[in-house]
Amino acid sequence: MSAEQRVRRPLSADSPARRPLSAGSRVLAPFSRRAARVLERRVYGAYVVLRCADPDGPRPRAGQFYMLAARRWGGGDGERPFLPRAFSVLRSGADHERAFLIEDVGPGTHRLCELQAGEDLLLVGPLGLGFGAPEDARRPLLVGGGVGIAPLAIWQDELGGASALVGFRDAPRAEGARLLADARVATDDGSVGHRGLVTDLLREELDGDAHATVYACGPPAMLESVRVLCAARETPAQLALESGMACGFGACFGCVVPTRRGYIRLCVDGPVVDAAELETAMVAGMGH
Amino acid sequence: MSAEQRVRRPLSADSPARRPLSAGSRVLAPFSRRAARVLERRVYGAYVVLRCADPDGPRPRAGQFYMLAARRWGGGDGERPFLPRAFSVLRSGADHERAFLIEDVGPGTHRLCELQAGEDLLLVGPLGLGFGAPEDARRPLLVGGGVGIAPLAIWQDELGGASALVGFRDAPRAEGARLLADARVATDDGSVGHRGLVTDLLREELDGDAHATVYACGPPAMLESVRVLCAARETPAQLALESGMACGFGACFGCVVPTRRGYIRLCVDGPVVDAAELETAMVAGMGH
Amino acid sequence: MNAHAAATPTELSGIELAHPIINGSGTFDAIAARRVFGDALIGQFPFAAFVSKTVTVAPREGNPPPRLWETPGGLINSIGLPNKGLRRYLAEDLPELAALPVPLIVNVMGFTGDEVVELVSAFSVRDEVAALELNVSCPNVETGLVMGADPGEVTALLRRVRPLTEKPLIVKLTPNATDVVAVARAAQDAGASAVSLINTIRGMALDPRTGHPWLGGTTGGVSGPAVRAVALAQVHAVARGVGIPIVAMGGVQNGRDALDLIMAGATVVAVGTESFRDPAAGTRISRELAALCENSSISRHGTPLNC
Amino acid sequence: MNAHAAATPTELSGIELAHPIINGSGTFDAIAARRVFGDALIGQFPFAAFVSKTVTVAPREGNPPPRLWETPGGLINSIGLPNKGLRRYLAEDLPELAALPVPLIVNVMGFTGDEVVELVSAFSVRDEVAALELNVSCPNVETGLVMGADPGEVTALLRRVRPLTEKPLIVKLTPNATDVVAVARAAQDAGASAVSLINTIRGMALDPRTGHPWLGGTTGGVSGPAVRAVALAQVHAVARGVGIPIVAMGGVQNGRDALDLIMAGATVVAVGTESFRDPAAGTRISRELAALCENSSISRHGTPLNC
Ligand SMILES: Cc1cc2nc3c(=O)[nH]c(=O)nc-3n(C[C@H](O)[C@H](O)[C@H](O)COP(=O)(O)OP(=O)(O)OC[C@H]3O[C@@H](n4cnc5c(N)ncnc54)[C@H](O)[C@@H]3O)c2cc1C
Ligand SMILES: Cc1cc2nc3c(=O)[nH]c(=O)nc-3n(C[C@H](O)[C@H](O)[C@H](O)COP(=O)(O)OP(=O)(O)OC[C@H]3O[C@@H](n4cnc5c(N)ncnc54)[C@H](O)[C@@H]3O)c2cc1C
Ligand SMILES: Cc1cc2nc3c(=O)[nH]c(=O)nc-3n(C[C@H](O)[C@H](O)[C@H](O)COP(=O)(O)O)c2cc1C
Ligand SMILES: Cc1cc2nc3c(=O)[nH]c(=O)nc-3n(C[C@H](O)[C@H](O)[C@H](O)COP(=O)(O)O)c2cc1C
Ligand code: FES
Ligand code: FES
Repeated sequence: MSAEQRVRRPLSADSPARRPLSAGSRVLAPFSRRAARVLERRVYGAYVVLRCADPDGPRPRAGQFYMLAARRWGGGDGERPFLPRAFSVLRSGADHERAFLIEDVGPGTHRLCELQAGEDLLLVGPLGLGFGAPEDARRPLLVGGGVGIAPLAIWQDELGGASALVGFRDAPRAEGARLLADARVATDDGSVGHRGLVTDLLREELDGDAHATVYACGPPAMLESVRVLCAARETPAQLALESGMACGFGACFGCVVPTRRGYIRLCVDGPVVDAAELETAMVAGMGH
Repeated sequence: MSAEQRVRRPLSADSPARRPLSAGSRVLAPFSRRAARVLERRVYGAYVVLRCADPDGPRPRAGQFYMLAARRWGGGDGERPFLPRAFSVLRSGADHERAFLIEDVGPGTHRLCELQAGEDLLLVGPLGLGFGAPEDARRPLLVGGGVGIAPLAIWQDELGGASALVGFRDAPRAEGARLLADARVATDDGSVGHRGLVTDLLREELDGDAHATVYACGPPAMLESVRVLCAARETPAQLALESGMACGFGACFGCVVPTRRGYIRLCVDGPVVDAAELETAMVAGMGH
Repeated sequence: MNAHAAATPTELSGIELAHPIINGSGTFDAIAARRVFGDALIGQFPFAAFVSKTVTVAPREGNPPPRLWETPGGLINSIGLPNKGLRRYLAEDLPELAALPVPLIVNVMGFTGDEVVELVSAFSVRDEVAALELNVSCPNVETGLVMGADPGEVTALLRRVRPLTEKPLIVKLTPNATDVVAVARAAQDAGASAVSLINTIRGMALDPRTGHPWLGGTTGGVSGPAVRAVALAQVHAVARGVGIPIVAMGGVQNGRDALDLIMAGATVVAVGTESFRDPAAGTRISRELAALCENSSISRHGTPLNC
Repeated sequence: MNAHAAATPTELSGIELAHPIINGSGTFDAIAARRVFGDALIGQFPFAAFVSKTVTVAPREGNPPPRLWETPGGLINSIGLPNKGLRRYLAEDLPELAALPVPLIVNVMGFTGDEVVELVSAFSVRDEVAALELNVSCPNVETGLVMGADPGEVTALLRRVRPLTEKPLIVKLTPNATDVVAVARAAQDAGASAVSLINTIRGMALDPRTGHPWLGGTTGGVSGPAVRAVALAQVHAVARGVGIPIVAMGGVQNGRDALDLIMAGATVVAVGTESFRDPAAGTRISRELAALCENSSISRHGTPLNC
């Protein structure tokens, strides 16, 4: 934790006199892109986990993300990728190790999934605002869908444990559940755990005891269900959203999502957003 | 030799009623780009030789070339390569094996030099007109510079032997001499063989006996010296030229070189050209 | 994706096409390709029509080399319209091209109105020719204006040549114009049967060793995937501005790219630079397009797609 | 290549710059970057001047998302000029930006002549501002013409605002014009201190799932390496048409690309999209440029290069 800096700043620059949109905080990123050696590439069903060494980077907060690329970026499907891609940190081990969970859904993730131990990840980060601690002694409840489990794994580590509900499309993806401790699993096709949506499990949990803070990450439709379920029960929820990003550090204004207070740049004012700030978690252009 | 077709055609299409610019002939190429598995990657000093299996392609003529690319083409230096690159066939073994000699001089050759056994070369060819047999019982004399030795190796094979004079910049490149039988070597720095130019050796040979047909391939300045030396002695010479190519099959009109009869498209009316057709072998935009 | 989906026959200004993929002018030489690939070229001809390289009245050598420069995802060419000129083209090439198994579209360019009249008149009477494409991206030697960038120039030109032929006249627009839609509308109003776009975008490269312009022609035109998004925007805008068919091109590499242009309003899609990477790219693209259309619920303005 | 070559100080219309690399408007937000990277941003500021994102009179939310689409070697953006508007920019951002270790160039855009007058007048009296850049790539709401594509519009605009300030006025040209040189010449003749180019090239993408326009703003602008060759051609042409300094940009990724633009006639080079890939790209590029200049025998018109 040596080189680590933790700062809490209001959104002074572009929203002075506003309370932040997220309870989370950020760790500053080194100012440049750096190479992080891949130490291990491991397959979890449909997902790849890359563990890498980042000796020059600080320890990130849970919920923060990195912009990742590889050498010989480009030249894939449709002559892409060109820009780096955003990935939540999955885990932050000792000795400046970071892990990322990647699903191959297009030319950028495809290239990253090809990387082998010994090759370099090019990274900028940690970026964005992470999760904030639960308030009022509420129990943390993690709800993840697909690759959305990534930020929940490191958050579960930091919290020293938390119940986790996770949903996947099918059995190969449900292998990802192994990345969380004691997760209850739902699959669309019923091949593993509950047959149906992870939000079925969430409803059950909240109906049992709504005194929780929900931390959720996953596809837009899932997050929207989480938002509605929590709003109905006045359960606070912190949602880690996704949107298309070119830069990840506020430079391009491309990653905006609508909130009750107007557009925010998700990369600097998110990706974790208080559910209460959103009218909807359905973000245009997201989800595959 | 099964699938092979040999045809001799005049340049009917664009130069009717003209004698061809080269004594050479062509073998038709299959009409599409195909994948050829790399069987072996071998390093000769500064050069890489890729041997590949081309079961669907005909046996090429010496002096013909192929347009080569790789999967994940692109994404190299300067966001290139994009177009395929031209390479003379170095050797054509039994069982539809072809070999290419590659020097890493830019993003395209760099990517090709990375290929390992088991990966695919994407190729179109054989293309262009190859070398023609020596006339008047003249002895064949091969003169190569750098990667220009490639078409001479297969020609030496086909001729069943021929004297070869080869020049290189330095010792690592002079390793390429091993690809020819009994070659006399010159290096710019004198580290191997004669210190100086391969054209010094050629002058010596021709001064001894000018009754030869010279086959030469190499950098423009070398070819120009060969042309001048041969012209002075009325020794016929067939020069395998280079020019920047986008397509290799006459589609783009980009590869023209000036001849005494105007511009020719080197990819369909060359790359082997009778030296007598040239005012100069210095082609704009060629050579590194 | 069904790689063997049946190609959908298409019609362009009365010309029947087996599928919607043709070549871009100057990016495929069927006569040279026949020398290289033999009769396989005829048996597996990759395009539903063949578009010739630009023919001019006088023979042209073209620009001095170097003529090519590779860019990120693209290519700059400064070829300079080499061709044997009208007379020899009629005598030598037309008979050979008539042997192709697809309709022939001849692309012509004149440096004056009189030259265009001569070209159109000459091809108008040749049965081998299914349609004419007018390349108007050159400067008018009389007015100095680039013909294809100025609606008034295009109107004046078409008024002269439209009455000279009953064959379809396709006007090939230049993308190097402030208002491409205005030019397309002028072409339509003066009787063009269709418009084609985009031609190459003006670009340049320097020799890294000298810092001087690399290309023999100083500047050249950019093509390939690098220009695809620009092509799509121009096709989309022109489709909303005119009612005549559109032949769309610019960076098409696969069936998805072709479908995008069709969704944006094209009737026919042309492939240029991608053929340099694979001579049979046209066949692959037409198959991919057919498979996408078969499996897709996408339709344009509620009507089934022409693909 | 000497990676530690000394950067060459440069001067742009009287503004001293430590080296010739600055940022393109709208591609770097120094205030947001400070939140992300902390004081390292100030200590290692990558540009020799900071150019603000376009400021308009009224606050703007910008276009609805999605705003980005990746293309081969490039990016289409349809950001829509979100900004807090003149009043809040003056009150909140200007003081923060004054803390940067480099000169500040404020980029402004008005939808009417009156708006441009208001913007120029307001910044003219602020000492924090070293120069103004006029973004004229919007349509004039009165005439409907895109201001920056029409020499007459540019002349009229500059005639009004040039007298209002003693600060350098840089006119940012749009590449979506038939004759960029004519517009640059009009800017020069009406008193522009410099011109900057290229802005993004109009482009478009369709949602592969629906076939409808992907971008919330329907069309957007292409930037990045894909446009580099086009930028070089326009800079080269403008440099031959005007005598005022040129701030050149478009796809610059490394020192070689920057040197090309300088060889073509630029005084200063701006980096945009490449900063998205590496926030410190400006520093790397200025070092690479210095090393190339030191080791190179290249000179422009026989005089040593400004790099
Ligand atoms: C903060 C954050 C954290 C994330 N964390 C993770 C994580 O931990 N693990 C993980 O696997 N993913 C994560 N993602 C998602 C990941 O960034 C995307 O899956 C990735 O960017 C996809 O890139 P690609 O090149 O593989 O696919 P793309 O081709 O970019 O496709 C992805 C989607 O983009 C759209 N698209 C298609 N073509 C284009 C185009 N040409 N240009 C732009 N968009 C296009 C489509 O909607 C498509 O479904 C995260 C995203 C964000 C914003
Ligand atoms: C018929 C023929 C046969 C050949 N046979 C062989 C062979 O057997 N072995 C072999 O090693 N080579 C051979 N070559 C040469 C080989 O094709 C080139 O070395 C190769 O194309 C270089 O590609 P690159 O991407 O590595 O380098 P590039 O970057 O393309 O550089 C090669 C040269 O192109 C120029 N250049 C630089 N940048 C660009 C750019 N952006 N666009 C276009 N040009 C640029 C420069 O002059 C540079 O020196 C042959 C060429 C021809 C025409
Ligand atoms: C090498 C080359 C030569 C071309 N020659 C011509 C020509 O002679 N006439 C013409 O109208 N267009 C010509 N074009 C333009 C193409 O027909 C096409 O409009 C353009 O290349 C865009 O398509 P693409 O990106 O698929 O190549 C040429 C393009 C290239 C690359
Ligand atoms: C996301 C994005 C936002 C931009 N916003 C502005 C802007 O607000 N004002 C402006 O004048 N130019 C704007 N530009 C244009 C850039 O300043 C620059 O002219 C262009 O991107 C070309 O440079 P590049 O290829 O290096 O990015 C923007 C470009 C991008 C990519
Ligand atoms: S990704 Fe560029 S501002 Fe957020
Ligand atoms: S390389 Fe295209 S015509 Fe020769």
